[in-house]
Amino acid sequence: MLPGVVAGVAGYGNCLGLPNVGGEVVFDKTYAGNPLVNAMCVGSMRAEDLHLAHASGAGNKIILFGARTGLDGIGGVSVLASATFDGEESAGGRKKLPSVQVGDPFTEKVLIECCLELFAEKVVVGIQDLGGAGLSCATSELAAAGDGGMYVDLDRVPLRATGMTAAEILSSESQERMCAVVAPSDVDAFMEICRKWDVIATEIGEVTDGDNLVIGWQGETVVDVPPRTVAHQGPVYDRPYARPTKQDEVQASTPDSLPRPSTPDELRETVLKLVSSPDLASREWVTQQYDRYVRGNTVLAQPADSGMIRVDESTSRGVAVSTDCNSRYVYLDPYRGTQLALAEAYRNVAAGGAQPLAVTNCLNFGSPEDPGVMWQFERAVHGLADGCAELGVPVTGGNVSFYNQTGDTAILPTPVVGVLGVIDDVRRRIPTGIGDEPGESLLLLGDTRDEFGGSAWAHVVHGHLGGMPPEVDLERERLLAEILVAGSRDGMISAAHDLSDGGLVQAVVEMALIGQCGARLLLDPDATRSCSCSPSPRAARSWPCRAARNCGSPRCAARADCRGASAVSPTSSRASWRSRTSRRSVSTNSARRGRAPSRHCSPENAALTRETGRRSTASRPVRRVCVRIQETGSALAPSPG
Amino acid sequence: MTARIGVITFPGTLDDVDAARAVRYSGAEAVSLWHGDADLHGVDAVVVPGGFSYGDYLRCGAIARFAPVMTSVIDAAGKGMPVLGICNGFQILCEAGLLPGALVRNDKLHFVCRDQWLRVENNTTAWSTRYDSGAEVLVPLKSGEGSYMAEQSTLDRLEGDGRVVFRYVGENPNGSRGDIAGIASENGRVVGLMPHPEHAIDALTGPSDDGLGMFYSALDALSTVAA
Amino acid sequence: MARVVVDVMPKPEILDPQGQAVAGALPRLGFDGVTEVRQGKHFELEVDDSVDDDTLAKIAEGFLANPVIEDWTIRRVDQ
Amino acid sequence: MARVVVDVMPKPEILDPQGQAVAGALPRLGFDGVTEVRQGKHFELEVDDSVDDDTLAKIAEGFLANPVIEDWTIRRVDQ
Ligand SMILES: Nc1ncnc2c1ncn2[C@@H]1O[C@H](COP(=O)(O)OP(=O)(O)O)[C@@H](O)[C@H]1O
Repeated sequence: MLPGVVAGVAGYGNCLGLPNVGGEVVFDKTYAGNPLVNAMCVGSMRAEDLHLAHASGAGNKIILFGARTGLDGIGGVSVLASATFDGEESAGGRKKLPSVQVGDPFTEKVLIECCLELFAEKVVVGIQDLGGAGLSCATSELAAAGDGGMYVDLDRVPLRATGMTAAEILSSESQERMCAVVAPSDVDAFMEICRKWDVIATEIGEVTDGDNLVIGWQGETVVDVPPRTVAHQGPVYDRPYARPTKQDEVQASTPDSLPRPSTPDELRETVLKLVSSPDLASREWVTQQYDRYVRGNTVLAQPADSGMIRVDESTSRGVAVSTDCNSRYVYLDPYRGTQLALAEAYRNVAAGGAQPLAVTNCLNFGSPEDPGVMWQFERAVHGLADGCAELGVPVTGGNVSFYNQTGDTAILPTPVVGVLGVIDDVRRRIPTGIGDEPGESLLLLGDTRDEFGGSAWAHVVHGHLGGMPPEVDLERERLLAEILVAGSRDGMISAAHDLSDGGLVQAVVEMALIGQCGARLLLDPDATRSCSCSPSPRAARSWPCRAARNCGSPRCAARADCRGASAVSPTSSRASWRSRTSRRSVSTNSARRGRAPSRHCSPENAALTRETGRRSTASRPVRRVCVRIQETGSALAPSPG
Repeated sequence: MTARIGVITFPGTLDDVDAARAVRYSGAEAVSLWHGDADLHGVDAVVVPGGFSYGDYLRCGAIARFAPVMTSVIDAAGKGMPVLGICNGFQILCEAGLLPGALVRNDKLHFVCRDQWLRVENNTTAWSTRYDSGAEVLVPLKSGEGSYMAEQSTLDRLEGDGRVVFRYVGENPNGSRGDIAGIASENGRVVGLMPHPEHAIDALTGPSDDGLGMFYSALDALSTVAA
Repeated sequence: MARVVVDVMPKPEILDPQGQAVAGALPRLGFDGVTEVRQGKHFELEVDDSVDDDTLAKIAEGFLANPVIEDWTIRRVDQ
Repeated sequence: MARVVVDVMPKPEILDPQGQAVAGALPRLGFDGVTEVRQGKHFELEVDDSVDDDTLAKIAEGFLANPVIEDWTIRRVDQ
């Protein structure tokens, strides 16, 4: 299943030319019969270019453009997420058709380019994509958002299959189609642009001064309704919900009595087991199949806490995104678990140096007809709503997916939260890997508590899921984000990584692997400097981003910044270019901020602060993580906030 | 006079903005060329960028090579105009017969996106003079069909004539014959490679700025001709 | 030993973007008169005589083709 | 109108990773006795009667196949 999903994301996404900058991969047996694929896509535009999905102005034309309409995906939305796939239901007397569409990313890519040009040329009044329930949904939503009625002639819809019924044409979910409202005087220009991009475009109707959406087919009127009744006045369900009786039992089964590693050998074994478990192992096999470079604006991508994209080359303004959900936490306590998902995504965005600004989410749950599932859903939504209110970030969109279950077994409740942040200057981003300079100190921010409910350790080592998830303190989360954002702006932080699944040890292992250097942890609560690292000689060869190697100076930050700032000025660099390439490489992936740290942070308020110039206590490269343990368990505890 | 370097856009081309940016970073003027327009608008050199022209349906580059603009590119290349094909552009140049051989599915069947070390084997082509011979450069590779294939006699000829310009260093990422990452035409004016120099022009957004060397090289080649 | 050919084609009602791209390109190349193109896969298998038609059908249906969206045909060919 | 089938196969000396992947997977799925698999493309064209064999050969050689790495065959089939 996994290779197919990855190939699907890669095949479509790479061909569309969208850099894939982040995500997460989670395994659980409840997903085996019901895999979830959630995608978050971020675009940027000028506010004044916003085009709304509405049809107004009697006489304006309705134009359907993009792919032809076929029999694929009929009833997709309703059929796909249903518990039973075995129904012999037939579409217009035919044998049941596959409800999954064959995607055509090339047509989509061309359609997107075509749309952008249509917008730029200002020839659209309103526009709507065709998603679930196809044309029926698009026309009624366009009409409902407008001020008049609409007439649509189904006979004009370009079809791919013969003998389609009106109902099939209306509900087909063939992909790569759009519906636009165009003023009559712009129709020629509209059609010309579509021709340029080889996009089929057909006038299928017009905005009327009536009140109703009227749809004709083969000389008959097949639909005549006030569009708002279709678009906005759908049935409202009031599903009963109830806290499952076994919830108490689940929460009472705490991980407190699980045996913890008590000797260095046991600890070593535990750490190795954790880092190599499917949930925590490297995602490179997946991310190598995704194009993260296309369009040339990727500033941070996997493996980093958040993906970061430069949106404006002249100002270096950028956005950062992260999507997260630990469904084991949500299962133990849907309200708190969802807030933890929010907190993690929020923290990941801040860890890159961006100010979190907006939230989206995809709420994946089992059957809402099960009162227990409905309770999870209700708690999760409240958790997210309250959490966003407390953090002061709006939810600007999202998606809900129900009926994710195999037989009677629902998936773990999986409210995936996506957070979007903005950074004024992407050159001041904070990367994840350590080891840019010798002698960096790692500082741990936040409290580490004895909290193992839903932890990776309990899951991987003991196959245990019970107790309560870690506490969440959103006020502290907000404060932490402020520190990280300020630290990025002031150039104080050379690397940061959030602690989530797998806790401190996982975080440090990842930072070390990404930076290709080792680290030594001292878990002494009284020590002010708890960790240090030093670059490994390997770095020069296989990881090209040792800034220090490129400028010849151990303090290369200033130079790194000027390279990032203006790229390479043609006159100055042309002359020196050859000499630079004659060395192995001129790479400076981690070249970033310039300002030397102006002040040091105390361990309480800095994430991971570079203490510039101070030599590492480790005199030789450390190739593996050395953990000297005082409090045995705490190296494994997830520590939000 | 600033050199003018054309960057072609086919339906499904993705890395044209990147190629144009690289051209600008090197100090030249980037000129957009449209696949359906046979006019090269007086450019001095052409970059055929990466992406999925025509969705890579049929074969990568198979449909794009028949575009009107390619007829002009083939013509201009015949007269010595420097042409660089990157990734899909390399595939198009091979399909068009400007470069020998073909690119087939990666041996492990997966799309591969990674930072790839390359060795500069020939620093005398129009696109590689700025590198020292034997220099190793780091450039992103991102392709599903990047494995270079040709008949043995063709491979022998390429090797014998020193027309292998870039070679993969370390583990071969896609099964390419002879670890070939990029090759040149007989006269060294047309170069095609699978990795993406236009994604390595700035340490902020790429693994290095090593890729700029190819664009500077072309500018040198153009100014030499003019002088 | 026998050579077996399995052809796998997208079902008629399923979108075939590859075939469409080919069909769309032909007139531009100056080839008229091709009204439709569909593209599928062609497998050539060398099989031991122990492999019967039933097994071959299972291989085609269960592995070479995705029966949700594809049809397949099998034939043995002389070598 | 006629239906024309064009099969395009990787040349024998060209590595065929897709065919190899299929061949490698079959034993794991419990199918033994398939000693070799090669994977190519199968095109079905609907052509006007005006299109002669010569034109079809040009379409195959110049477009559907890349003669550097692929061989092709054409046949007209009854409908
Ligand atoms: N499905 C995916 N798509 C894209 N990127 C992914 C995907 N899964 C993981 N990643 C990236 O891989 C890196 C490591 O993932 P993971 O271990 O899940 O990180 P986290 O520390 O957030 O749990 C991150 O940069 C993440 O963005």
